[in-house]
Amino acid sequence: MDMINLTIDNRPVSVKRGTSVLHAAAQVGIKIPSLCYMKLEDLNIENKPGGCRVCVVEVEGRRNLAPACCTDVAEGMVIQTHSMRAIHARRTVVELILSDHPTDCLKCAKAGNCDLQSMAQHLGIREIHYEGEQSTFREDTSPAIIRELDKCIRCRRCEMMCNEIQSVGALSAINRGFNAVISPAFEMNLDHSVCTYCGQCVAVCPTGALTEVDHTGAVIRALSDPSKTVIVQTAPAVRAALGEEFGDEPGTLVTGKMAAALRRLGFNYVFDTDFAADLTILEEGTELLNRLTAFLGGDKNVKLPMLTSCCPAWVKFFEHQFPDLKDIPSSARSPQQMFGSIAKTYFADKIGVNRKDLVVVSIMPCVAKKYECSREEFSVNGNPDVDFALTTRELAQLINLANIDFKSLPDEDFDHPMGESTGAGVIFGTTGGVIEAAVRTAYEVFTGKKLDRLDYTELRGMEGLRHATIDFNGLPIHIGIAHGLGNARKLLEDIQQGKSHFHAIEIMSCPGGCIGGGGQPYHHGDAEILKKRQMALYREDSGKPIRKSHENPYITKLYEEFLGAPMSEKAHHLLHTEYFDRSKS
Amino acid sequence: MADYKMHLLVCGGTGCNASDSEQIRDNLLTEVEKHDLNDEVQVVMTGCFGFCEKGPIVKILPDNTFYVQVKPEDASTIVEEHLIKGRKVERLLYKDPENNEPISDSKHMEFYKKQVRIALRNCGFINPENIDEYIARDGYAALAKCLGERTPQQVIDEIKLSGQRGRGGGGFPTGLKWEITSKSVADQKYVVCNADEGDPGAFMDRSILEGDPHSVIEAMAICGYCTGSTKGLVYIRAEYPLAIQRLKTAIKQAREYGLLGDEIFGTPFSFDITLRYGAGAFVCGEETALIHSMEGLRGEPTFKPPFPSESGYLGKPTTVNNVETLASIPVIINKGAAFFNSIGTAKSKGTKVFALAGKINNVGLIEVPMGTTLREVIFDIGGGIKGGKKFKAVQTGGPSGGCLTNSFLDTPIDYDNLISAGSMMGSGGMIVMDEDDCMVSIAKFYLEFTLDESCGKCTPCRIGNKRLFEILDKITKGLGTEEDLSRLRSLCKVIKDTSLCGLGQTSPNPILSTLDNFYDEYLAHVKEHKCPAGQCKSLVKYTINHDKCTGCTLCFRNCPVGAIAGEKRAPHTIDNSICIKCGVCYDKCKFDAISVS
Amino acid sequence: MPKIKLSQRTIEIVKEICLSFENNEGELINVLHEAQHKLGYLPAEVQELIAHELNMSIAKVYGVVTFYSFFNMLPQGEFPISVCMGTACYVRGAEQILHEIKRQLNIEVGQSTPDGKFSLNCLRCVGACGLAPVVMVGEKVYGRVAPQQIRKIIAEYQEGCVRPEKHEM
Amino acid sequence: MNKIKSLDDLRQLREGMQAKIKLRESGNNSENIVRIKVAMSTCGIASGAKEIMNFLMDELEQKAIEAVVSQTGCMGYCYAEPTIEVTVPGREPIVFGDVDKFRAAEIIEKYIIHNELVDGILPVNYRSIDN
Repeated sequence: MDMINLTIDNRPVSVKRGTSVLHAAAQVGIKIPSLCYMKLEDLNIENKPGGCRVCVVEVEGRRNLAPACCTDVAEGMVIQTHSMRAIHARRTVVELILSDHPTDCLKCAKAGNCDLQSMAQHLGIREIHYEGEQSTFREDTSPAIIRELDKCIRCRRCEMMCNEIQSVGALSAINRGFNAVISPAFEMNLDHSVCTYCGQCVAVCPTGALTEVDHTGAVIRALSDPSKTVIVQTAPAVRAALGEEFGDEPGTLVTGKMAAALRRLGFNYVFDTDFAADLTILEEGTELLNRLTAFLGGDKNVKLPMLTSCCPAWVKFFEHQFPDLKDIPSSARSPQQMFGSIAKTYFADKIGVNRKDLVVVSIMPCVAKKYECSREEFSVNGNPDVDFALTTRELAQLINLANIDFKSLPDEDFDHPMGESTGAGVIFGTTGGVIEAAVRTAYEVFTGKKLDRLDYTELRGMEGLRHATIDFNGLPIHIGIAHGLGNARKLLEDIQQGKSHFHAIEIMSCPGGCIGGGGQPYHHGDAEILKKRQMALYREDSGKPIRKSHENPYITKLYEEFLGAPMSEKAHHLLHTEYFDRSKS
Repeated sequence: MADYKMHLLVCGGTGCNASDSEQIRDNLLTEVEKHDLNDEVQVVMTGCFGFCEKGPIVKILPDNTFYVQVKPEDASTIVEEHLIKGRKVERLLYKDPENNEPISDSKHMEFYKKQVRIALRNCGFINPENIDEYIARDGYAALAKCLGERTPQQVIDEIKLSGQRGRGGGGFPTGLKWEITSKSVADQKYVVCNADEGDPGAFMDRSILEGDPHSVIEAMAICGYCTGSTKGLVYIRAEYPLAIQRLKTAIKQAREYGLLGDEIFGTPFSFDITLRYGAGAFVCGEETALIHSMEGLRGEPTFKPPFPSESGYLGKPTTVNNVETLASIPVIINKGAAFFNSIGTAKSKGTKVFALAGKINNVGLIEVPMGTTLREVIFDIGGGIKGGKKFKAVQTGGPSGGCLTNSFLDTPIDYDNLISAGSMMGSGGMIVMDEDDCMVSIAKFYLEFTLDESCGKCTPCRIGNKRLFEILDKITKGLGTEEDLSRLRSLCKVIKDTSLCGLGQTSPNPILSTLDNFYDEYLAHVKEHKCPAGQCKSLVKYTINHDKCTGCTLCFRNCPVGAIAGEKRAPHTIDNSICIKCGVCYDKCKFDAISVS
Repeated sequence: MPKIKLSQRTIEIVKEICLSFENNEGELINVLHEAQHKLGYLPAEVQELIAHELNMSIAKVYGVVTFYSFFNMLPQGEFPISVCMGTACYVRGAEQILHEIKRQLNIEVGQSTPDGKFSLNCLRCVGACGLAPVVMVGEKVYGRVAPQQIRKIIAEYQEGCVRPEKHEM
Repeated sequence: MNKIKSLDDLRQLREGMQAKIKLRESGNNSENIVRIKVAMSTCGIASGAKEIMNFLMDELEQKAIEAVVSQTGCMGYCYAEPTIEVTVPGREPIVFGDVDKFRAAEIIEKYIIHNELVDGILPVNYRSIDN
């Protein structure tokens, strides 16, 4: 492994061949400013179009400045990263970007989190010398994502995520020259395109061009309306990231403080989506076992492998791109929708409130959940099971708005009966978590024996495509795991060609699973944050008294009092759904 | 059958101050009449000899006497001395500049023919759709020699020795480029002929492909042999239907003759060529953008290295060469590197084809050895400025080049001189401009072109060029300030310094070179709000000269916006606030009563 | 983008073209050239069909179509007029020619006349600089054009000499 | 069309072609052929080269003059398109510029038939590399 020796800012540097100047400088503590460059370390996601030209540096003997992000080191190179010529060029380039950028930072959703804003401050830009025409594009509001392309700086991150990582292909660069921008086909709205709202474009967009639809206003109105009973459910991945918005180290668990904050915001009942996650395991686990026993019993046209269905972006993905496989995934609804459906029937009767006066708000690490709760089939004559889905970021905004000092809050519990959850429910938030939770329950129900170990480490990790075989008392069960829709596509193509030997497959649209969702605090391209959030969920799981979904007392009570048994007629009506062929949208 | 014994050819080229030549011809005719030789001697007007500096010229056949700077009154001496007494008129003979000896027979005066045709050697000679005619002129002999007698490395060395450099504009040594690709290891390599020719005002690639497609095919095969590629691709503009059709015929014939396809000449070397079409994107002239376009993608360039020679089309090593670069490869092999190397200057060898156009008499395709001066190209071959106007500047290198003024006319043309003169070789478009051209609007024209053709991927080119254009637009509308000029220059420098590809790195050149050479013109626009050349519409003022205006109301009737007022047969006036400066009145007025200021 | 229903014939033509290039995504530009050559222009529906046949994202096809100036999504006039805006023609007055055509047909560059007879766009250098300024109507080249001649050239097509076969959609 | 399988195949084909042309150019063979090349490049055709070529063929046929009229590439005289090159046996080839129908008829009448020169001759202003 040959090393390259060079000098950066008069300091000797020795790095591996193939390292970029940007990384070589970083290794000796020199931070070269960059805008469009992004690299998620072990998710092998890298965006280096070399388009923004902010990271240009001076290389001795080269006629013009070189972009540090995509110029590899060469033996004996002499580089000045912060010479006056490089700084002047950088300032002019950012001035040029600002000259074609709206100046409404005051009301922009990304203010304070915008890479362009911090770059302009870092470079001390006080005046834009080159005013002129600004490119303007039609604003587009879809159920989950708002596109304000006037703010697009053409960094191509969203195009890369949508095509190379998610393989959805909803976005592409269009036009040429000054009006070149990233947009769906025929500049149509997102909801006319194949977009699955996975939100990965929102997660990586450096400016306010792509943001989630803001529902904080609607929630505030509901909370301030005395005639409404407002209840909230919080998704598993939120508790491992919310703290970052208040300065906590990534991966700090804030479950207790979160419940306390929600109570102070005025929610009548503070519940936990993990409760519905346990419910999902019961329903989905049973469905898996039914198919397995049928398969073992010789039924040839049973649909195997079974695929998880809790990620709405993944559901919309196969409805658009693999309509012929739409009866293979589990028919179970996602935890968010199961919660809503139970809340507006079982719980509403319990507290004697009409479903129209019961407002269900969900806190999600994801923007696709905003789309999911707006789907036709998840409402009863116009009244949706889940009224609003807020992202982790929006919840943090609400907490700041209400001037709650988050860090000094005491830890509080969730309310009952829909606040109680098991360790299996918590790990829903990470890739490999849903299937591990399902295995814990399915094993005991199928074999009738107690689990000797609870931690299935072979199902854990960050690689995009993983598989493992679990021994169900002599019967080998093959399990596949994919996160990132690009990886999911590979498994689906195997299924289409009948080459897939898996029994069950867990699929999550976002790299890392829900902890890397489009609604989470911005990771600005640092993959370490995702790993720490994952560890936090596994920590909370191992700390829980009950760690298997079917041992959740409130779930058993729910079945006794209301649902009867998993996959019962009533459970089917309230907790299951069907899918639609959207390939001709 | 030849009843005329003698022919007197009088150069009638518009360059040779045409009025004199007609006068000379008439005098010669009357003299021939006077000595009743008119059934033995014929006087004929010809086109331009390409030696206008020494015009008007009279050439006498069959003894090939070449008289220069002939005046109408010399006609009688020529007839009496030369035709009747058979003695040549010494003082009119051309004096060889070295030894000042008069040259009587123009056969030895090869040197006044400034052009040397290598890339264009077959154009206008062979029928491009008949492979036999190409073979008759040593076609495919070079390929045969390479396959039969030489190793790839020997051929590469020959090309390196010849000093051939890329004719697309970059000037990268061709031999070196082939060598790098030959050294890259891959299961499949490609040879690409770049026939995108996006430069406006450049059409030499088209003429070569239309006139002599086989020389390009043969050169691509040779390149394939040297670099170890078995597949050739021609990336050609969709705007050249005839060149595409001729290329297809030539490829088909070459395949029928076994000169393309498997085991050429019975050797293990196989090579075939397919076409890829451009679709109207100037940026696709850049190597990496071209490769993306061939892969069916948007023609957006990517950073280099990696250079296409290491990883290009479909990620495989690819050699990209311009049409003109390839066309002279067979000659280098057939006549040897030394022959090619003997032509041109120290660092720029061989010849360059120029598309001479603009305000010039002999618009045309010329091929001159490197080192020829601009003066020879414009005033000799080009026949001087059209309509006898004054030369102002010549623009080389298209939207990436700059303009050269009088003081550069004697600069020998080669890659490095042009760059140090603030322009560049480019693909060879050479647009001549005269006193009526406003250099600010020329710079604006090129910026508008770059604006339309920028791919929009990188900030300096996408937004920077737009701002440059807006500043220039302000200046041509008389709204510019002096501070704009300094801002223009500094933004140009940053764009050149930071753009991702050649298009952005060179788009400011037209501005910088017009700023350097015509700063006073910029000042006139900015300070006095006047356009010296009268081109910038909003700065032009049309006024009616009252003593010349007869009140014929022609201008009044034709003015599209009704800006002209006046009674019949009384002098009219133009209201400049309404006038849109379309110039219709100026063209229509028969009494030249309307002046432009 | 008004929705138009593609005739079965058009669908066949497009499928044939894609097949002739083995439905290979890398041949997109050749497919688009052939489709525009046969159908006259590339409406959204044709692009959707091509994306489906080549098994690639529609947004990518649209991205390519809008990148290259040669492809157009609106039907061309029966007699497409193109003015060469290369440097040689510009220096010899192409701008006045363009201005005159705009005035005569009162349409902007890129538009077609209401009756669909003429469309106007600019070309980047047709390569006939000897005949500058050059105007093309369809495949026919007019050289050394003067503004005064524009009326005559348009009139020539106004009475509608031979009508090229109409591309039905 | 036999495939060229080796180097000498190529050499033979070339010699054969060159002999045929020399024969024609030396003019001493029986059928005394006039060769006319018409510059058929894009700008040539745009200036009417196709019509001129057809006109020449018809005229020469009418006047029963043995001639071969073939197309060729651009000769570089854009300002004088359409351009044609006429090679009368035993004479140097001569290039004529601005050849419209009227001038083409004049060339046939005066130059080919009566060996008189005609206005508009374009002198060769370049050196070729054959010699």
